[in-house]
Formats: sequence, C-alpha cells, structure tokens
Amino acid sequence: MAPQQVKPVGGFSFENYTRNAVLETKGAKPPKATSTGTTIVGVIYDKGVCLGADTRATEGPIVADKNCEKIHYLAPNLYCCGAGTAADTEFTTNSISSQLELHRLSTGRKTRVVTAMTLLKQMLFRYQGHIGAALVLGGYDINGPQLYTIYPHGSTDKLPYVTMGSGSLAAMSVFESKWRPNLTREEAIAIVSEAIEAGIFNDLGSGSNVDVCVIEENSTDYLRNHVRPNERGIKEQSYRYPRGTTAILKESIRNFVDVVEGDAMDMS
Amino acid sequence: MNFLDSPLSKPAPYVVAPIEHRFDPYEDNGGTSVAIAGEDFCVVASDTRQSNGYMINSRYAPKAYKMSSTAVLSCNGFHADGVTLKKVLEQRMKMYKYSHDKDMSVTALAQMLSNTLYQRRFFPYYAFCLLGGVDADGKGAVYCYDSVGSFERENYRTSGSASALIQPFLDNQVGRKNQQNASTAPLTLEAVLRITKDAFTSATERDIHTGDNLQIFVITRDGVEEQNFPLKKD
Amino acid sequence: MNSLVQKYSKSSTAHDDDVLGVHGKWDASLDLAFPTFDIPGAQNPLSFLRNVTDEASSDYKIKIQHGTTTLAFKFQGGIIVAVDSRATMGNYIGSQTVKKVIEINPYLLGTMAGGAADCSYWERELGRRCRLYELTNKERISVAAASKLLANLVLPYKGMGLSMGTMVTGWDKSGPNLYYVDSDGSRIKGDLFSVGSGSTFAYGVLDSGYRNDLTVEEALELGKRSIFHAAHRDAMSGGSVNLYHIHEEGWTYHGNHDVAALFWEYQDLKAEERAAAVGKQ
Amino acid sequence: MSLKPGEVNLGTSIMAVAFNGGVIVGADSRTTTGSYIANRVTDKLTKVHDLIYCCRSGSAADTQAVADIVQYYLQMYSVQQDEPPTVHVAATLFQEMCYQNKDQLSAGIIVAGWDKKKGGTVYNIPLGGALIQQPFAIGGSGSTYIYGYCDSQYKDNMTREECIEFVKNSLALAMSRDGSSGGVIRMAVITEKGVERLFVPGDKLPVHWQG
Amino acid sequence: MSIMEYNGGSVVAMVGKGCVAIASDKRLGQQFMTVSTNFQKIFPASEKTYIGLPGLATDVLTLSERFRFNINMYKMEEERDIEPKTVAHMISSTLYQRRFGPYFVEPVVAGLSKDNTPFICAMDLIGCINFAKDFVVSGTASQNLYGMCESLWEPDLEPEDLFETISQALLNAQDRDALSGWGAVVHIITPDKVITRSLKSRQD
Amino acid sequence: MNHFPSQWGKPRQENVDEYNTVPLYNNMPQSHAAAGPMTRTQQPVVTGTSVIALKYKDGIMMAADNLASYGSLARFRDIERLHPVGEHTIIGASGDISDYQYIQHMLQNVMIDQHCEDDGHTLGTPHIYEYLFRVMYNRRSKFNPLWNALVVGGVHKGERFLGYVDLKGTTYQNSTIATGFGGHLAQPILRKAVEGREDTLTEEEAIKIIDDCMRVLFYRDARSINKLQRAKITAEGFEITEPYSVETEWSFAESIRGYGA
Repeated sequence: MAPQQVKPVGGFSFENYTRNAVLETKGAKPPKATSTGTTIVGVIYDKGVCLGADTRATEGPIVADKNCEKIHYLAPNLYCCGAGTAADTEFTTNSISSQLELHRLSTGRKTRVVTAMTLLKQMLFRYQGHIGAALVLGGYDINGPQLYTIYPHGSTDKLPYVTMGSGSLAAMSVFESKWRPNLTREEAIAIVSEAIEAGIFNDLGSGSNVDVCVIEENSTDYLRNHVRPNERGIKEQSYRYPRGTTAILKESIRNFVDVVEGDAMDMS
Repeated sequence: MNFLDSPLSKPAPYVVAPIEHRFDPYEDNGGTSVAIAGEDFCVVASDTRQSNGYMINSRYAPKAYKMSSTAVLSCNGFHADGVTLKKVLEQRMKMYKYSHDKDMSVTALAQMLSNTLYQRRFFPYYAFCLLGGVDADGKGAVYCYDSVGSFERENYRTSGSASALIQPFLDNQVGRKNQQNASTAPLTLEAVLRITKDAFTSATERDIHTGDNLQIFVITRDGVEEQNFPLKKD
Repeated sequence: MNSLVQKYSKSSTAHDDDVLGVHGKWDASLDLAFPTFDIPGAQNPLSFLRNVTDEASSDYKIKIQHGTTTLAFKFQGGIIVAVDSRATMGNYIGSQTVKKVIEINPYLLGTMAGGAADCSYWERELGRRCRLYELTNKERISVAAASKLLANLVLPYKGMGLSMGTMVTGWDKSGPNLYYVDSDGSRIKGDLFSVGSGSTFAYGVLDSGYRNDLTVEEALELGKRSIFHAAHRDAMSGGSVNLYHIHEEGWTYHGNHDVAALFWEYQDLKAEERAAAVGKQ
Repeated sequence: MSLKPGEVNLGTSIMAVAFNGGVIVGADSRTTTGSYIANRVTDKLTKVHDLIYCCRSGSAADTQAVADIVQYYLQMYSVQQDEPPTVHVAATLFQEMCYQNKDQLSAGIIVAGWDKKKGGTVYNIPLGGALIQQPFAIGGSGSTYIYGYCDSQYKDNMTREECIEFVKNSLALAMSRDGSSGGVIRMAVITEKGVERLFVPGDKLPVHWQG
Repeated sequence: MSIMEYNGGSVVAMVGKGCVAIASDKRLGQQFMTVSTNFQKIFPASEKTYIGLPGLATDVLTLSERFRFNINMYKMEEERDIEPKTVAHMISSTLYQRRFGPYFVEPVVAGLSKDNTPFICAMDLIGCINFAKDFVVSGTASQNLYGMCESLWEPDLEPEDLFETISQALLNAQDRDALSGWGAVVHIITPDKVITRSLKSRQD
Repeated sequence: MNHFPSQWGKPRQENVDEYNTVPLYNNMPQSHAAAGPMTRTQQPVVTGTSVIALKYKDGIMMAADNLASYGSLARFRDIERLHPVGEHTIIGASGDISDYQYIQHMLQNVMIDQHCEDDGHTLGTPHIYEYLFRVMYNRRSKFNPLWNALVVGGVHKGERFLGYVDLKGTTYQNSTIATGFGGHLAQPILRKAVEGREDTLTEEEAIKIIDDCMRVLFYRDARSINKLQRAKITAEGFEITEPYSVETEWSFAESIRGYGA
C-alpha cells in the first residue's frame, strides 16, 4: 500500500472547536494566549518613516519575553509593528509578507504601502475582529513615506504620527506635545524613542528596550535595541551549586555515534 | 452581495451573561513583600510600586509599616485596606498600652492581627499581610496571613503579586530544600539581605506589578532600621 | 411615614460618615460576648462574598488558604489523630508546615480541614469557652459538650461560606470520645472519621488496617500510613504527618514525619518484604 | 447592531446640503474608542466617484469596507457604461450593501454628489439600510443636538456661501455639544465643475454660547 | 479551573555553554487526584532535539504522535535530520492552524542545531514562539519556574552545572505547585551525548 | 462538609442548595431587606474629566477644565472643579459632580466646626487629605461610594503637599498627580518634566507644563473642552485663574485625505 501523505491544508482548522466549547461549558476555562501589551508608534519625517516598539511580551501579569521583536518585516521597504495577540500579529504579518513577496516576483515591482495596507485590512475585516492584531504599518514607495494604523476590526487611518497598544496614550502624549511637521531623521528617531520610553515607564504592559526601524527611499535600518534603558541589575551573589547537590535516582547516557562516510565495508 | 465570506461571518449565537453594573469595592494595587527571620534579627522587604491595572499610581507608596520597635507589618493587595488595617492595629496597640502599661510583643500582635482580619470574615480586607519582628527571646519571627486571618509562624515567607516567583527561591536558598550536603548554618544578616535583593531584582524582571524601589526593614533587639534600594522602573 | 420623617429630619450633609466606625469599635466587655462580624452593605452580601472568593468569578480576589487530609479513630488504647500539613491557595502551595491539630486544652484536640482561618478562629474561641466552663463549674468540660458548643457557635453562619470540618476528640469521664462537627451543622459521634479532600484515600487504608484491638504502635503506624497515602495521591494534601495519641492522661504528640522521607522509607520496606517473600519460597 | 467590543467608532457629526448648482458635504474629524480620541483629524468625507462623496458614521471598519466596495463598483460601472454614475446609482449601491448585511454592519451613511440628471442630490442611508432622498441630511451621534437648529435655518435654494455658513455653523454646534464629535470641520463643495475641499481648523470654529 | 490545570505538569528548558537542558515533572493528574507518576511530557524529535509538551494530556498524546509523524515525513522527504528551529516552526504553525479551537498545550523545544549552537523556545497555545537565549518555562508551575530560573540562571554553565541549576529550579518550583511534581526527569543535550537523569523528589 | 476543596470557604449557591435556608436573610437589617435594590449612586451621572497637579518650587499647581458631561453630551461648560478649602488647600475633583458638591458642603461644615472651636487651629492640607481618605473609604465600605477622584494640594507649615484619594479609598502622594484620562495622557509628560526637579521648577515652567498637559488632554480626551482653570497654592495663599483656553494646532490636518489610498 502506498503511504498516504497528508499535505497540510491552508486556513484555519476548527476540528477542536466543538470539543473546546463543550469543555468550556463544563467550567474548564481556556488559558490566555501571549499578548503584547505593547507600545508601538510610527512617525513620518522629511525623507522617510520611522517606526518604534518596546520589547515586552506578557502573559497576564507575567513577562513572558523580555526582548521580543514587535517590528515585523513585510517587504524590504515596508515594516509593520504589531500589538494585541502575539501569535495573531506574527502570523498575519508573515502571511501578508509572503503574499507581497509573491506579488513582487510576479510583477517585478517594488511593493507599495497601500497594497500591504489593503491586504491587511481586508483580511482583518473578514475575521471581524477575532484576529486580534492592531498594527502600525510604515513604508516608502513611489508616493513617498506613508504611515497607517490598522485596527483589529479592519479600519485604517492615515496620519503623520500614530501610536497603538496599551501604551499608546503615553506615547501619544509625547507626540502631541513634541511633534511638528518636517522632522529630520535624527529628530524622528529621538521622538520615537521618547514616545516608546514614555510607554515603557508609564505603562506596565510595555517594557524593556526600544526597537526602532527607519525606512527611507533607498535604505532600511532596523535598529534593534536602539535604547536599552532597563538593563538587569547585577546579582548580589552567584547561585551556582556544587556538583552533586541534586539527588539522582537513575541515569542513562546516549552517546552519539559518528558515521564517517566512505568507511570501508567489512566484507569478511 | 455578501462580502463577509468567512466562517466567522455568522458567529454562533453564544450566550453573553448579563453584565450587572455593580460597585466593586476592591482594587488590586500589586506589590510584593518578603520577610525572613534570622537568629537574632528579622528582615522585612517590600517594593514601593502602587499600581492599578496597567497604570502606575505611584513609584513610592510604601506598604510596609513600622508598628513598634520590634515589629514591621507589610500589606499587599488593596492599599486602602492595608492602611486601614494598620490604623486599626495601631489604635488597638495604644489601647493595649494604656490598659497593660507595656508594649505589645510581636507574638501578641500576631494573634491580634489574626482576630482583626477574621472580624471581617464576610467582608474581608483584601490584604495579604506579613508580620516580621523579634520575639521576647530576641529571636526573629515571621508571621504570614491569608486575607481572613489564618496565620502561621515561619522562618521565611513572601506574599503579594510575585509571591509564586519568590517563594520557591526562598525555599531553596533560605530553607535549603532539595539540596544534598547543604550547610545548615544559620544565615547571617548580610546573606539574608543579599538573597532578599536578588529575589526582588529577579521578580521585578518578570512581574509587571513589582518594581521601582525596595524598602528593607531590618529588625533587631535594638530597633528597626530602614534601607532603600532602587529597582527597575519599567 | 415615621421612618420617612426620621430619614429626612437629619441634614443630608450632617456627619453621618462614621469616620471612626471601622476602628472605633473595640471594647473590652465586647470581647467576652459573642463575636460580631462586619457584613458587607451590598444588596446581597452573600453573592458579593461568593463573587470575591470564587476562582471562576471575574471578581475573584480573596484567596483563602485551605487545609486538607485529617483523620481520627478510636481503638482499645484511646484515640489516634493524624493530619497532613499542607495549605493551598488554588494550586499554589501556600505552606507545607501548617499545624492542623489544634490543642484546645491538655485533654481536648480539634483538627482542621476546610478554611484554615475558620477552623483556627472558632477552635480558639472554643478553647476560651471550655476554660470559662471549667472556671464556672469546677470540672472539665465533656467532649460531647465541647463539640456541641462548637457546633452551636458556627451554626448561625451556615451557608455564608464558613468551611470547617473538624473532629473534636478528647478523654473525659466517659472515656475516649470522638465527634465530627462541621460548618453545615452536623455533629456526629463515631469511632472513625477522615475529613478533607484526601479523606477518600485515607479511608481506604484506614478501613483495611483497622481493628479495635490494635496496639498503640500499630495504631500510630496505621494513622501515619493513611495520611501518607492520602498525601501521595491527593494534590491538595502533603507536607508532613503530625501524629497524636489521646489516652487517659490527655494527649501525647508523636512527632512530625516528612512525607518525602516516608515515601522512600515505605519503598524500602516494600522491597525488603518482597525480598523476604522471595527468600521464603 | 451595536459596535463590537474594542471597535473604532466614528461618533461623528456629518451633514450634506444641496444648494443651487451642487451639494456641500461636511463632517467633523473625531474618531473615538471609548472616550479616547484615536484620531483627531480623520477625513470622514470619502470620495466614491469623481462627483460623488459619502459621509461615514458608525463603525469605522464597516463603513470603510462598504465605501471601498462601492467605489470599486462605481469605477467598474463608469468603465462599462462609459458614463459617470448618477448619485442615485451610488446611493442604491450603498443601500444594497447596508440592507443586505444589516445584521453585520453598523453604518449610517450620507451619499451626496452632482450628476447631469438631477444636479446636486443628497441621500440618507440610516442604520438598517433605508434610502431616503432629502434636500439636506444630517447624521451621526452629534446630529441629535442640531435637528432643531437645522430645521429653523434651512432654506431652499441657498447660495453657495449661505450653504457653507449653514454647514459650518450646524457642525460647530453639534461638535460643541457632542463628546464624540470634534476636531476640525472638513467640507467638500461638489458642483458640475468639480470638487472643492474646505477646511476649518479646530481653533477657528464658529463660536456660540459656551455656558 | 483552567483547562491547563486539569492534568497538571510543567516543563523547563535552559541554555548552557554549548549545551541545552530540558526537564519536566512526571505527574499525570485528574484535577487534584494523582493518577500516574510516570507520565512522559518530553519527547525526542531528533537526535539532539526534544519537545516538551505540558498541558491537557489527551492533546499531549495526540500532538506527540502527530509531531512524530511530521518529523519522520520530513526526514524521509528531505533525507536529513530536522533542525530544532524547524521543529519549532512546524509546531507553531500546527498550533496556529487551530487558532479558533486550540490544542491545550504550551510546547517547549530544546536542542542543538547542526553546528551545535543551543536553541530553546517556548510557545503559547496558539503558537506564538518565544525565542529565548537563557531559559523558557511552561506549565502549571510556570510562575514558580520564572522566579527560580530568573534568580538561578547564569550564562555559560557547563553541562554538569547546568544540570544542577535546572534540577534545583524545577524541584523547588514544583514543590510549591500542587499540580506538578511526583518525580522529575532531566535531559542534558551536549554535542556528543544526551544524559538523561531521573531526580529524587518529593512524592506529595 | 464534602471533600471538594474548590467549594470550600465560599458561600454556597442557593439555587443548588434549596433546603438550606440561609439564616443571614432573616438577620438582614431592615433597611437592607425592605428597601429592595439599592438605587443610590450606582454610577456617576454628570461627570467631570481629568484633574492634573504638580509640585514646583513655590508650591502646588493644579488645573482642570470647566466641563461637566452627561454621558457624551457636553452638558455644562462652566463648572468649576477646583475648590479652595481654607487658606492653603485646593481640592480638584473628577467624577460625579453631585458627589463633589456634597464633599464641598461637608468640608465647609468641618471647617466651620473647626472655626467655632476657636482654638487657633485650622485644618491643614494633610488633615483635610486624611479626612477625605476616611470619608471615601467608609463610603466605599458601605457600598455607597462618593464617585470621585480627588486631588488635594496645598502648602502646610512650609511643606508642599499633594495627594490623591478616589472612590475606593485608594490614596497616594506624589510630586505629580493626574486623575482619570490624565493618568494615561498627562502623567507621562508630568513625570518626565517634574520628577527630580520639584525644587527648581519656576512658576513659568510649571504653567507651561500644565498647559502642555491640558492641550494633550483636549486633543485626546473626548470628554474635555478647551476651557480650563489653573490654580496655584503657595505659602502666601492660593490663586485660581479665570477660565482660559490653550493654543491648539490643527494646520497639518488640512492636507490629510481619506483613510487609505
């Protein structure tokens, strides 16, 4: 019998949906997914667009990841910050990124920002807010630098400076008091860092470091951990244990065998 | 012309429980406390962040209170309940002083705190208390409470939002659990302070409601000494 | 109508806010009366209390420590009381060193299962009352009377969330006595009880090994083993076993036995028995 | 259909008035999530064809999706028919979308524009998807505060200038009373010749009694 | 009660100097009753990669078999061993596919890649990967483990030191969690061997 | 008692426990049992939004706008939300206006009582703060809260005092305080500008910071208006400005078109 090969099918599977719904009626609550409480921002400046994000991912009140990446790649001239359910932002941007790649390969043109924006908003609208991705999309194309926010329900806004996530209000307070038209690159990076830091220090859902991404006509600079205002303090002492501290019941060791190719076969 | 072409476009008719608009008298202000008893001292440490949800109310709102020259109380949970509890205790301690003409020992205070908490069995104080001090023999004592007054004297304990993060660490480092051949010598004050600080810097990394400043009280026979130590502010 | 007039005859802005209300109530004479408790002024205090103590509720905040496996049984040599020592708050283990036997006086013991605060508070209150009884009547209170006192103390709060499953045991004029008292109002006289989440496991061991003519050593071992097996199988029980024996002169404490060590002890014992059995063949 | 949890709301005061030779559409610029202003300079006037605009109120996501689809249809229409669509065609498309999906949408839309057949026309499509032609239409949460004012001030056959003043004053009154409306006033004057966008910044709005 | 707490169990993984370690407890419970004290939660994916699956036991079994199938298919099609990173992404997309009806597991992957660089990661139940350079934790004792690891872990631990650190972290964390424990197993993966040790722990 | 620990320690459900008449209902005070559902303030009705305040070199500065909203309706636009008590204290209130007026009334009574004692003592800022804390906490304990968040600022014996009390009795003191939306939008600006500089900030700088915050709040809080009052309290006494407006910036909006392409 020929082996049956199960090819993965695209799209969501609902095979566990009914089971889980039944479990829930019996009082077994599903656990929370990792969310990025998050401060994400973007600003347009004279020659490009600058995106920023903090790096904390939370699971309820616990920090699940202290230095995660929230600025996702969509295309060489196009990046996207995500807030909300971490898995949703990750997979949504990945899926759009590959669609854009295919689009570039078939048209041979640089991706336009509106293309990505339209793909994202149409996808999110289709799922009616069930995919919890709140995005800040920034990029540079023949129409110059552009910046959009996309809400989980699929609405978009086009603005010169935007913020999203739980720290969006803190970040917005910085923009609303410091932003002015035609910033330079340095000013843009500075204001973005300040906005993210406002989120980091005033919103408990955001924290750790500042990631910045600067997109200009011919260059994209991803400044990972551009500012690190929250280095971990040095521990007062080391907690290394003397070997043999832990009691062991039994031990088994599996050694790897090196197979050297071209060994002479034993013919005897 | 149906463009909502997704399996979720017609959500299953799920039942939403009616939302009753009710006043919730409690609030979680976060924060963590640690208390460790030594041979002749007791350390009570508490961070000073007061938060509400994702918002920081104050970076310096102490929730550990010096109750007497031999006792320090720390209350995590709802700050207003903690302050009120402290006021109730202070008043009762004064009453005690007036009627008995002596200061309340930490042992007596511990039992009184339990009774005070239980008095509100049906409308509990949302306060998880730790009481640290030195007893009449000069030995360090730590008392730990649940919100309705169950308590126990222990050698070390943590309570509050990061208690689950710190308690196993204390079991291991102070209680020396699960270690073969570990020394059983009592910890010195310096070692206890080091462990306390490390416990807090680690908890600050992972618990969003803990941070800003660490307030450490060292209680000995001679009185209470306070130290402050900065923590991360994000 | 009168109540209406009364209501409005006072200015709405007069000092009706009893600023000292919460901490001004202390009075030495009140301490000798029946204890009083503050009741939340919510429309339905019970649903309020249920909401804040129920893990499934969104208002869940008040985490209460629970105690767990306890047992006591009568045999020819008196009464054995054995308990574990774990207190849990949800699935977090709050403490492994709880004293679940409350020494009411040298002749009376109470055990703790259910809400830790409920048990310790009410049994402390019981102790006070037993002492008062002694002072008044110049003789020790009987176990029957003490257990009745406890049952009557908690009965008025039935349904409000007290949870106390306790065994009141002791030696009085009539000999060893064992009563089970709980917050629902039960008070049962019996020879063998186990209370708590691990009680189902403990009963199994206890019933299979129980005889009235056990020696004291055998009885202590049976109590220890029952609690050990409950602690092993039940996630909410554990820590160590505390053992008490009640005899004519009052109770004697028979030590604290760490469950972690007991496991390996019993494991070795089993291996020895098996070896012995093989040897016989 | 109310908003889904966390959805972006165009609280909104929107308005369209027909005058001699055209229409004027106007809107405030506030978008809210709860009482946070997510966007204070929104453009709620959406072009769906050269001389046809719509003003959106309700859920931002729903109205944007509907407007995008209508815009696409109108483009196809004008290519296939080789003539620009009438305002009525556009309005009917909107109505169709809103009516057929009324369970899933929360969208109140005003469609206005100029066409050769009827000149400047205004259609109102409230929640539910009815289609009503009106000489002027107001909509959104802020409109409730200005029905009386608009009824008392509206005149047939206003001039362009009168009409601009009318729109500006009405919207300013709505914005000063409605917490969900505010920011700037955006207007578009649509005549046979084309579209002219007008803008009144937030610090230069007409001021009425402020008590 | 959360569905993740129905069966209980915890997994932790740590990076050392040129090695990784992954450890889990051994309990299988039914709410508060302990049913088995020898329940496997860590499954080998390849020679130098292990998958830890704490969560609902039925899903642990289903997924471990599904992943075994997928990994074997990969091996046959590609004619090479699967890399830990590939394992992580395979698990992640399997989980996200069920975004609206998830499996109740929070997997952990630990292994050494082709060039023996350590790799660990953890996922939530819908497949959001958390790539870490120090340690990852998962399961009912995750809060306790976070606290332990955050305090104990330090960079560049030799395999034997890493064993002590991860063991102490797990043992003390599970002793404060009612739903994990009853033994523990540790795998230390080094470039030339895998050391598997059962730990002596509390049995209550 | 059963052996399911998850059911211990909480009141039982009466619908699954029909034979156990819960005695509490019989003991319930008459006022509770007979009155039916409580219909007193269960939620705020006419409300004011944020109050912000900071410490500077000479004292305390505080600001609030003049709006009282009724839901989303901007109902009253000339409400004063900064209220002086005594010579050196100002109370700023957000939340329900009726409860705020009650608090004003109550404080007035206390101040008059104190005056009548005629012992030369008046209540200073910390005393008023403590008093309000007890009042608010006791009202919350009666499940009948005064639906406000109050900022108490003043100078007492040469010391600057700035504290916060809210409807549940939560209190804290800080060099910067912002209630309501201000906690999200103004606090980041205030913390950055003020923390560590409390003793060097001049009045001009403080005014600028306050105006910056109020501008941001006007931009982003849908329940605010651009008409506000500012108060300062120094050792000399207090001063509350007439209502004024801050400059706002809208010109960049003109070129924004549409929401997408």
